[in-house]
Amino acid sequence: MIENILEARNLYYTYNDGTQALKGLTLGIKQGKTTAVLGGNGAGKSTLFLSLNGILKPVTGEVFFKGLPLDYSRKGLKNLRKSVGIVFQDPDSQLFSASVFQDISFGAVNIKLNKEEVRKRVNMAMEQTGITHLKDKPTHCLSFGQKRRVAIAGVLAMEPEVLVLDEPTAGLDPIGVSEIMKLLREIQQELGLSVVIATHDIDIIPLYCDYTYVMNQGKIVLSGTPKEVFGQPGGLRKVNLRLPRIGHLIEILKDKDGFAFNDTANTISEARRLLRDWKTSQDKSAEGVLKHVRRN
Amino acid sequence: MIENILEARNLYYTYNDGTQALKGLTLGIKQGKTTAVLGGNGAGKSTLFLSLNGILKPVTGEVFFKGLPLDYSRKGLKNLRKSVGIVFQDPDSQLFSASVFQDISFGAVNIKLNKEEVRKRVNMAMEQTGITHLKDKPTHCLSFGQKRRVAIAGVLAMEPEVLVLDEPTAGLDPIGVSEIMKLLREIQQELGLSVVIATHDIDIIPLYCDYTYVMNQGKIVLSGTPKEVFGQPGGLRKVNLRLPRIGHLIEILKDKDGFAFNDTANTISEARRLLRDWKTSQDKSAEGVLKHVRRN
Amino acid sequence: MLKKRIWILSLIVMFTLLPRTAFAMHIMEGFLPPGWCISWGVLTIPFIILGLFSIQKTVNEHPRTKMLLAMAGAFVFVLSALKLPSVTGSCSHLTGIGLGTILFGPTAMTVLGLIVLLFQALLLAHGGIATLGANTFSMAVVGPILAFATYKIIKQAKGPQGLAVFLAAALGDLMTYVMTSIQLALAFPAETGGFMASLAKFMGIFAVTQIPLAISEGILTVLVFNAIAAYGKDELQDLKILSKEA
Amino acid sequence: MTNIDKYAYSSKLKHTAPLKKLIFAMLALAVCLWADSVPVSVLVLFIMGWCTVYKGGTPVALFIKLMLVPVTFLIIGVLTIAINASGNKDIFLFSIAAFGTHLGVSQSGMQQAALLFFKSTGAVSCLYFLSLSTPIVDLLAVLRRLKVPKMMIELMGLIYRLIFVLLETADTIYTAQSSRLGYANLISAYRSLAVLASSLFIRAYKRSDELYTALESRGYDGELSVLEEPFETHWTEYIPPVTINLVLVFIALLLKRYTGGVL
Repeated sequence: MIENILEARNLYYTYNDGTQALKGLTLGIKQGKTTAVLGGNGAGKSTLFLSLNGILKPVTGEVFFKGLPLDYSRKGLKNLRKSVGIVFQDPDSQLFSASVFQDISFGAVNIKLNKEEVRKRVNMAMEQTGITHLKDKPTHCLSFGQKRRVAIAGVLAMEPEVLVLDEPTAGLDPIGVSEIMKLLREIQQELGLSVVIATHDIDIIPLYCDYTYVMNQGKIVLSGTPKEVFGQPGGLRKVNLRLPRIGHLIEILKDKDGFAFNDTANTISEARRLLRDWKTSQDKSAEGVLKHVRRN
Repeated sequence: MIENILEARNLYYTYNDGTQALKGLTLGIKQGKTTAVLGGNGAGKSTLFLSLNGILKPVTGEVFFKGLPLDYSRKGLKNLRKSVGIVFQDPDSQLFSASVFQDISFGAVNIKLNKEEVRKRVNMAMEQTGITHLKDKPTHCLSFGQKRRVAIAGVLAMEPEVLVLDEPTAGLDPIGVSEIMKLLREIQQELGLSVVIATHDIDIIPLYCDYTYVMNQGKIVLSGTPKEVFGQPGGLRKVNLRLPRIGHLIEILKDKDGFAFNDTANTISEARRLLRDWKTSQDKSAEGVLKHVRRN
Repeated sequence: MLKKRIWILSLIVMFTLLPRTAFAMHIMEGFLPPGWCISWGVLTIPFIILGLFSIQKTVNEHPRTKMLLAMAGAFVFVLSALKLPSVTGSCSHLTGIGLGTILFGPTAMTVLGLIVLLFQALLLAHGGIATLGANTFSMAVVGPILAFATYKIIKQAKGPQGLAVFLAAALGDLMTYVMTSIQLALAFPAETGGFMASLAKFMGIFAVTQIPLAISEGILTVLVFNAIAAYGKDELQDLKILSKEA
Repeated sequence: MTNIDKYAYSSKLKHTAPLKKLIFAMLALAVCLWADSVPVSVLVLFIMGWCTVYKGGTPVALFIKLMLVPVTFLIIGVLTIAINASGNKDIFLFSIAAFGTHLGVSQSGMQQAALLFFKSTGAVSCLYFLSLSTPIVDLLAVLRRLKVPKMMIELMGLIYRLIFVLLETADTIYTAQSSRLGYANLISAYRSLAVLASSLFIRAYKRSDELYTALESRGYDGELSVLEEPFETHWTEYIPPVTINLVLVFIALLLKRYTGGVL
């Protein structure tokens, strides 16, 4: 098994208008995991994604898929795009057909599968994303969250190995966010997909991601598990990002208010454990004092 | 002084396609405060806003501005729109001119001010929103966040009394969000404006808003200060919303982990105070125990 | 030997350049003598004035149509900037005349066409300012009128919608190039054979690329129109406000 | 697609009165067309090139690249005019036999083609000078002063702004389609393009509706009136552009007189 299914080595990319979007970016996407790419607006996340899928070709540097450098020939790109699917931020610019079914089939039809196979895959993708009941609806009648699911289904129908999502939670309300993130988690585990998520929604990362890259001005500036990355608040602030709110609270309590935690926490459940443990130890030491006093 | 500068009483609105967007909505916007209207996607927030500005006329029910029912005549609307300015969610559908300066001047020119006054106001609005340096740039070269500021400036130049913003933080990264919210807070305090914000970004409400309405399916289902509203987690969950993450943590600690807080907290600083106080009381009680033991 | 080489060379030049001529079919800046620039400009003005009056009237009745027309203009511009895939792998462009005319009506298209042509000259260097009158006449007056007439006649004869759209777009496209060839031939009559010989030359050369292009444009316009009709019914209904006037 | 527009905003000549630039470029264009002379055309090309590159700060490479944009039309057009058919092969400088007649280039055809080539090149440089130094918004202000109908100017202003909004949408859709292999073969490509155009149309329609609503909420009552920043100019500033063109006219007249119109 190859550990990194996708790798970018030292990518540089400059747009026609002179904007340098990538400046020596290197990262690896672990097979079968969920990787987050965290960065502010304009950090270059979208450019990176378009490079992973061969839509943009880096000026220097190389992208490797399963250990092999990308083949930018017509055929090579066709194979790559079958395996690396991108779900874009704005579902409206991704859904174009009259009906949900038709839209989801778009990619599958383009890889010249026979009708039976296309139908099978589309039905499966609709099931996986929980939108089977929307099958015959016109796409413009859907809610925002439903549109995003249709967009995801359209990529899943191509049966990719890597699923790349640009800001999958943007524009969704809180319930929508957790639903879509749980859905991605499920799909990832069920199909053994590798998932890459670009986001600036810091609070979701500790909940749903295995590995995190922090991107700034076209480069990776921090990387590691969410715990490792959020253990470096200084580094995050330097690139205009912040800790998850829970992480921030725990940090302040520890540093300024004399709570002697022996760990950090970024999710509600982690923080809860930390505070509970701390409370227990306090209670114990109080008991200890009591016992000590009594004994004497 | 009138307490509620804007009031909506029992509004009903149905779109041509039969969608009932407002179903008996009643709310009051407090003069000189920041009011949040919290609701999931499709709750009817945008319809409400368009009714406050007289763009949509409710089928039944009435809107009051400064205690008087809206006058839907041409002149009445003109006066209303001078006083109640809306900033839409997508700046690209609000900015019509390629020149930043000209776009901002539009509203001010419409209320028939003389050139000098218009220029003064445009310059002031640009300063207030921190975009003076963008004056000579074409609109299409601006970033998303900059466009949103231009849209805000265009409304400020009309010197409204109420500033209504639809999802002002949508699409912005964490720094962008706090910048725009601080900006709004500043403007609100400096100019004594009444600000209304529609949002589904729950975590910003306890930080920046004075009063909150929770909207669901065309109606107000909860209202009060952020503290009061977030004190009713059950009611929020019923309408597919959640507590701010910090609020959620504190709630769990209190209800399940036996932290005997005597209050709730929704922001980092509130939570910090709560935990600090709690710690002190614990220490004190431990000391109390000690003292008690020693005395005996 | 030399002759043969010239023959081959010119063939190579033709076949490398021709597939890219769709955009270049706007007569470039400075190509027409001043007299012709002025004449075509003068000939175009009445149509523009007519178009402006018609637009003004519609806008007075339905204020929303001003924004709609502006969107239509931008849409036609963007449409004409899209690359049209072709068999040879090279790219050409749509004119959007047929689609624009069917959707927005010929009078609106005249004014929108003028604006689009001006922006193409200023932003993309396709066409020119001195040749704006001539280009407007062929692309925004003759093309739309023919496209509209074709569309209406076939509709009136109860012909199929698809055929009406196809022919309107294909003929609108083709007529534009015929008109451009006429304009060039009038300005540059051949030494021997005069206008007719020159026209034969220009039409002959552009026919090579324009006939397949007109067919592509026709097919694509049918596809686009069907897609719009499938899920833009309300929009199409509203647009009748614009196109009924013509 | 090369979009010239963004360079205008970074030009050093951006803050020069647009009317002055317009007069300069249009006069030169008129002189170039009227003079019908190779030296005058070349002179115009150099003056405009110099003003754009040296005065405006546009990169030379960009200017040259842009000059090559209309070259396809130029070559085809010029060749078509130069090459004639005749049964008599003696009138041609060189010719080949084809289609039962002779195709060739005569002395006068050659001259006409060369003249046209330079004239067009000179004229195009005038167009570039204008668009590389003057943002459209400024040009619209001039047109307003020149009493172009209001409806026309408002439409132009809106269309200009909306072009960029729609271009971005079209670009996003195109990228999304290519990532799902929408342009992998000719049939997909046609299908995708049709879908792109139709969804672009529907988006454009919705946007126009949103735009109207937004403008309405800002007090729109039928006119898109805005405050324009006036350019302070004194009439003396118009002397240099006019003088340069008068000199060009003079040179053209001299050439006509002393070379008998050959040049």
